[in-house]
Amino acid sequence: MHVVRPYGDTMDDGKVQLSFTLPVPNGAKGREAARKLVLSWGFKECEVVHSTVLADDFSMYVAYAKTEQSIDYDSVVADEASADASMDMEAVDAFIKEHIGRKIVVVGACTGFDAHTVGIDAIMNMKGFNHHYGLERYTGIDAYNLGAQVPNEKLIDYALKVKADAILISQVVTQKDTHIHNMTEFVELLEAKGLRERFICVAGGPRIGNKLAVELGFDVGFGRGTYADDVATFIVKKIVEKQKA
Amino acid sequence: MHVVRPYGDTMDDGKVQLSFTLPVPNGAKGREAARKLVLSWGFKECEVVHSTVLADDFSMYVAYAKTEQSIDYDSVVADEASADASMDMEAVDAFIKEHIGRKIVVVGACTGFDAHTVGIDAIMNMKGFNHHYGLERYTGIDAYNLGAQVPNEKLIDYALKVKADAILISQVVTQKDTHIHNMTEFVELLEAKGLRERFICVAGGPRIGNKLAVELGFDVGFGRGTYADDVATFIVKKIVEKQKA
Amino acid sequence: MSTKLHLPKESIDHARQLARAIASPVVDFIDKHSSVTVERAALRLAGADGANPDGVPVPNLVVDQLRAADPTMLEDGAVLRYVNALVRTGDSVGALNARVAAGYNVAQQPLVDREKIVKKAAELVTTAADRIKGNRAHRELKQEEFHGRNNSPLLYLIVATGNIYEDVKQARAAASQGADVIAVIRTTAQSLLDYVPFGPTTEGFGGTYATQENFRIMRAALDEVGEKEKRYILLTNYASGLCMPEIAAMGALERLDMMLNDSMYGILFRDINMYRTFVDQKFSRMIDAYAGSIINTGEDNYLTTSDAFEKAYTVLASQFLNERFAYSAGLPARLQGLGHAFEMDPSIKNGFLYELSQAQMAREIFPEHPLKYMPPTKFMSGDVFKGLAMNTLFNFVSKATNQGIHLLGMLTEAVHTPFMMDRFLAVDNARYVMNNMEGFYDDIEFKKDGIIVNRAHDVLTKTISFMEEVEKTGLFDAIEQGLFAEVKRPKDGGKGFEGLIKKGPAYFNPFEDHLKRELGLER
Amino acid sequence: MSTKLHLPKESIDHARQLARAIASPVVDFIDKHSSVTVERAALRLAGADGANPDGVPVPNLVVDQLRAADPTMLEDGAVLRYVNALVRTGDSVGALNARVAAGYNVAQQPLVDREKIVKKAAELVTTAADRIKGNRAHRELKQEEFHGRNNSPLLYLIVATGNIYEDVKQARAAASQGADVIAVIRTTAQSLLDYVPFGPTTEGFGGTYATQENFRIMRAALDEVGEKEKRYILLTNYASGLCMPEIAAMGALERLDMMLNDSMYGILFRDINMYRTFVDQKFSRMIDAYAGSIINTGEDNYLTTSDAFEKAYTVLASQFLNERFAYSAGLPARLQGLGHAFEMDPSIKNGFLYELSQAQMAREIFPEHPLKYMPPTKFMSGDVFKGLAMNTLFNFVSKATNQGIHLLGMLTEAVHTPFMMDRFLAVDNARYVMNNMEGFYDDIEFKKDGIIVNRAHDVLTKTISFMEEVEKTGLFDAIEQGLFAEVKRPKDGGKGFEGLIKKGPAYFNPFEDHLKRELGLER
Ligand code: B12
Ligand code: B12
Ligand SMILES: Cc1ncc(COP(=O)(O)O)c(C=O)c1O
Ligand SMILES: Cc1ncc(COP(=O)(O)O)c(C=O)c1O
Repeated sequence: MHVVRPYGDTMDDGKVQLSFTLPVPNGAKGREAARKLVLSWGFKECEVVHSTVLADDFSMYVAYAKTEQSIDYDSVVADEASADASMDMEAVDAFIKEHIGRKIVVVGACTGFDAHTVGIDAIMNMKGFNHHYGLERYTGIDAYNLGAQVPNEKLIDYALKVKADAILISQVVTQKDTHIHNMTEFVELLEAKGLRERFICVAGGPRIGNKLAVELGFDVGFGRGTYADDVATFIVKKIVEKQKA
Repeated sequence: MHVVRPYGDTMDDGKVQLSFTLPVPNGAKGREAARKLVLSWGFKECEVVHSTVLADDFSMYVAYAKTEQSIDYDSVVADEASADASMDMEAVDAFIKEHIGRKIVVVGACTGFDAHTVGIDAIMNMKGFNHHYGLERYTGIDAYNLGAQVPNEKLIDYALKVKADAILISQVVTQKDTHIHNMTEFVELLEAKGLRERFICVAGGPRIGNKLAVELGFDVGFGRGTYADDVATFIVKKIVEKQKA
Repeated sequence: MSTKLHLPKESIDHARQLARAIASPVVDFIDKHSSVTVERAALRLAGADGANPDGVPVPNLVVDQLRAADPTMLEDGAVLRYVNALVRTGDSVGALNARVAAGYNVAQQPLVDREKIVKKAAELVTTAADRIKGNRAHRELKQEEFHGRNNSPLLYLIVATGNIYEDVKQARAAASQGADVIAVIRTTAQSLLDYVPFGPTTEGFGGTYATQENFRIMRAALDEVGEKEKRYILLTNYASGLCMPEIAAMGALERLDMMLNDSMYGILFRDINMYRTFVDQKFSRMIDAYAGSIINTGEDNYLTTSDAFEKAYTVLASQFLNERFAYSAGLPARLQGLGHAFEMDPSIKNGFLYELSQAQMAREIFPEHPLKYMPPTKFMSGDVFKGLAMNTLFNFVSKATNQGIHLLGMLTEAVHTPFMMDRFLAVDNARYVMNNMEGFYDDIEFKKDGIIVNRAHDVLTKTISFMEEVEKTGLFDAIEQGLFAEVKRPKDGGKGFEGLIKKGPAYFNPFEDHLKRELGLER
Repeated sequence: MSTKLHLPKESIDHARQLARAIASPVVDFIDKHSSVTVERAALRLAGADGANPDGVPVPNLVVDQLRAADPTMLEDGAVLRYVNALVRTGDSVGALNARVAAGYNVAQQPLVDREKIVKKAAELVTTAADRIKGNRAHRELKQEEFHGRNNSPLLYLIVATGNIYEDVKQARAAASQGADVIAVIRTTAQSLLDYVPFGPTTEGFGGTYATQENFRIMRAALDEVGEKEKRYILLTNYASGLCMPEIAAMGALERLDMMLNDSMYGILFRDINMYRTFVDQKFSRMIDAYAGSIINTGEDNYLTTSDAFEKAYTVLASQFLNERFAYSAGLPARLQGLGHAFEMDPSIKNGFLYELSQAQMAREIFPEHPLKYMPPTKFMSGDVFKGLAMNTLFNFVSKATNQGIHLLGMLTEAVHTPFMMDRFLAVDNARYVMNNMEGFYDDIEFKKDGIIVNRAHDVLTKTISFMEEVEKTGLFDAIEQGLFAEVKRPKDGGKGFEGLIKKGPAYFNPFEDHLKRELGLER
């Protein structure tokens, strides 16, 4: 058991900064409301250090509060896919040669109405991202990047056509949970066609967590700061796992 | 009953920004610990949007969370002394002429080890603060500003000497609750000498709330953004109240 | 204006000549063509409005009827048949719209005497022209009345709730916080709809549908808050995507003051067919010019898509092209809000100097243009504190180079569409920085041969060689070969190609004629 | 260095002459006097250390014994009696300290042969000198080894937990985040203690006691993290208040690299007697000079106390005086960290230009001095977002004017002493801004007759007339009349006046003699 609390400048002082807006006029009453609200979250002390008017009936607050709540760090299970242990391009290519013995095929796209291609490009394009080459540069991988706003249907058809091992989906826009609708539709489509097990399904995007992706029926989900290395490592290991099963 | 919740961009969406440090290394596990901690405060959703390393064993988190907690705004009682209804200098002077009929005497200082005179100067000095003149400029007031680091004992002696109506204390440093110790000592000294009722006792400083001041035995406490107007208004009304009693 | 960068006038002139040479064959092509949305825009100016029970707008119904009746019927211009129907039925415009919405087919009505059509059309032109001129006069009057009350540069804030009524609340708050310009962001993917939805809307993703009713609602709200704040609050929307000219028309009718509108954005960033886009952008710009509406071009998109340091020259090249196409649509420089952006990697050494250089270069090359400067977005992260610092420097550069329209950066750019408080913090930061550094522009000079000066010369040189290549290749082929924004767009590919129309010998578009005349575009 | 402000050299020279004229009678006074803390500092250099069971330090015990024995005994210098006791007892320094702590009274020991005392004292001088020179050599070696790894300006961060062991954690974190300088803030009111506490301490308010052991602990920690980060981390404390020279001595012995030390701060902002302060500052500066320690003067305090725009000239005047007093204590320009601050009201129009002007003026007038630039504090509020923006502009000005030592502003300045994360955000902001605008200083020029240039000329002019008035009045009287910082300090008022000592004809202070010789201050 390793108990941790927020830290300001002394161990376990529990200091947290907060800011938020309330739909009330700015003033002493608003500040007191803000303070009480923070205390209602279980904070032991709260100082509202700033308030300002945003509009007639809206005001913003900055507060510093102190919590006594703690968490057992030992019990926390990290659930992010990009492990520190990813292989780099050379290692992945070597792994493919040794354990798979053929080129693997990967298809990717920004699906639905999403047109944010920079993320999927970072994973797939030759030049990659932040000095990590993209999948197109891997000698053991044939990578097809279909770009923006690709309907799920079309993506699956294409994946079948090129005999893909894995399908990569990028979802950046999350407003009103569009990404969830779209990812769900993708998996349902695959299942309806009896193809779910045919592909390794990988989702990615800045607001995509592994947990969420797995819940929605993907094999894995990758968030902020992913590199092609992480994705490639996951795919090749998964292929070998599937071969064995 | 007027229920209010934090507001991001839609009524009742409950959005709150938080940032804090945890005494753990930066990484996926830290982020998950941060998220869980936020959820433990009763937030319904939490997204840790940023984490960074501060030192080997310390990391910082920025999170956005959603609360369902609310507060009944109607039940909130503002407890700040600087009401919007303060009179200005002319009005106070007129009030003194009409209701008190003599010059009133006010003594002020930064007490204890506190040397932050700018605040008390803002209230007392001629030129005042932000285009609000200080007490020295009031024709109805004799104001004595004793400056920095004045021992409580000395302040009380001086107040007796000049027959003060009110004593103003400024406390800016609050680390390790020095202000509380110092303010308590002041009131206890007065009480020991049987002088508590002799003076109107006013505390002030950026971290001084009315509630705290009253709890500690002052008549009132003034925080950030106070002007001489507020203090003068309070004092003259209190004098009249005392006259009547 | 005194120069700080000492860019050779000959080079700038040369670049402008290249832009003219590049645009010229394109303009020739444009002038021979129309499109479904150009026709619908003309119909809207004529008064076509409303929608059928399925939500198909009347202008679409009319154009679809003509297409369905005879694939070449549109070559005569849709207005011909719409006015014909008016004359024939004796209906008011409103009555005809209702009739069309109910199923009446204008394509099936034999043509009356052309004289009659021309005469009726002239009336409609006058009605529309009067309304638009009235709008323009009102704007000028208010701007005169509230002269000196706006910020410089204009502070531009977006609202994007998806619900026009929520947008109104956000916009009011923003205006009272100090915004000069409110842009209502459109819902994801509206740009790819080949129609403009009808009526007030409350369901959008990451933005709100651009509809004429939504324009009206927001316009009224901003006029009201403007009176209170004693500032004329400009309203912006998107004359962009597959309905460029229609939205321009709607904006002209409802007194929008600015329009996102780029000559190539749709092609490169929305995969809209290139011919279609070029045709559409011209007619929309003619409308904007007549309405006195400032266009905002989309150069920032080059920088979010590619590396902002490396590809700086694509911005300048695009500015030259946007300027050329704008002139050829009758837009004067003062209505050309050419775009650029503060999008370099914040970790670049000297990066601030390069940004300053780029912004100053735009200022000097386009001295009369109300440059629209976009904030950092791509390198924003969940670190809202770092983001705030980046926005502070962005605000600095904008003021330090006298930009015209300043799009405020949000500290939560990488997190969510702006919260009300995010927007406030953005305005507050900009007002602090810009007031504090008032006078900086006039007080500062750049060292000859320094980093800032050299960078500008360098970018200009690169721009010219790039434009020379485009000129040699031809713009259509250059786009096909991926010279712009690292994307390749086939000439006959992309969305909306099927909506392109070759103008017939009897092509009738009295609105276009009127605009051409008024804008001095008659050959 | 090329000038951007074109300040007239004659005016600057004139101001320097005024400073000399103002300081000269004061220096004459100083040279005839010592003080209890000067004596204790000499004792500390001789090796006096430790404390009695009540916590009274050995140097204080010795001085108090002499005072108690005969009010004039101190006029001969405390070292005389301390060394006498050493000779007499045959003790090592350590043994004598223990003996004194246990009650042994050095005042009661008859004097041995003066020769013997002189000889023994010379040994002690050599021991101290060797240690200090060794420290200096070590610093130079390390700075050589890690050359080019520090930031420019040096990033200076404070720690202030009150507990030296917590401070160490904070300091390590700060150094690994990128700090170059760590200042351990002192507890509230230590400046008014007329002794330096002994041993490691864990209980301070808003800061940690300056004790020699605390110095040692922090020095060791910073050396360690410095090796890891491959940066020499400078350690700073406060040779200020009633124990100025003692702390300088302790710092010299423990290899501190910088010292807050101002010629008049104690008088004006701590109500310490003026004669006492002037005497103390000189001896402390001689020690600093010998130890190669940079002083940081306290001009920022003028700006937090009065209006920063109006009173800008008081900063420059103080810089000239601090410089003069520093020179007369043997401190070369490169050890003079003259202070100033970014403290103008953020709502002032053109304020940024004035700040830039002030900072550039300091840079040009004091070209070889490692100027210490203080962040905004007074106008910081609970609005941490606005605070961050202000700090961003402050970081900008510092880099834009090539400051030497950059004290990082905290976004929570108005809220609490810095959290670990506040400190990180400060470093991160500064590193972003400064790397991004690298090269700006050399790339930019100011318009002749512009706001920036005129402001500097104006401030210099005001400074000169102010200094002329002070010169006419005399410095002691000027302070008494409230010419500085709007406070009046009576000559014989203030704390510590009773600790002033007139040097007798037989005054013996071999450390002072040694320093004078080494620093070339012999008349
Ligand atoms: C650039 C950009 C654009 C460009 C996109 C250009 C292009 N060709 O991609 C343009 C201007 C077109 C654009 C438009 C819009 N945008 Co935009 N845009 C951005 C911006 C500034 C940067 C995104 C980016 O490129 N990041 C850099 C890349 C490298 O990071 P990444 O995408 O996170 O990718 C990494 C990981 O997530 C992961 N990853 C991503 N995908 C995948 C896939 C797989 C399989 C794997 C394994 C990993 C992976 O790996 C990548 C590398 O590490 C963000 C704000 C921000 N700073 O994040 C807003 C942002 C994403 N946009 C936003 C919005 C709302 C829009 C619009 C809807 C606005 C509108 N109403 O018009 C439009 C519509 C676009 C559409 N139809 O999708 C919002 C989304 C809010 C939300 N969460 O819902 C954001 C957050 C801005 C904001 N605060 O409002 N945008
Ligand atoms: C200026 C300043 C100083 C100056 C003070 C100069 C002077 N002559 O006053 C100097 C440099 C000397 C100084 C020193 C120190 N300071 Co200081 N200082 C500040 C600073 C930057 C501004 C304070 C100020 O002048 N505000 C402007 C005035 C107008 O506002 P105000 O004081 O709030 O007053 C208003 C109201 O509060 C109210 N009010 C105030 N008093 C009274 C009294 C009455 C009767 C009434 C009715 C109203 C009233 O009315 C005023 C007008 O509206 C603050 C940070 C900040 N931005 O707040 C730190 C700050 C107050 N200082 C701090 C510290 C720790 C110190 C030191 C202890 C540091 C050290 N270890 O050396 C020293 C010690 C000083 C001491 N012995 O007290 C901390 C306090 C932390 C805490 N809450 O405990 C702060 C918050 C900085 C920080 N974040 O660390 N400081
Ligand atoms: C010219 C232009 N049009 C439109 C848009 C908005 O995107 P969409 O195509 O989704 O309307 C932008 C955004 O940057 C733009 O620059
Ligand atoms: C020269 C100098 N000494 C000391 C201090 C610190 O204050 P104190 O007097 O409490 O040590 C400062 C603070 O600004 C200063 O500038």
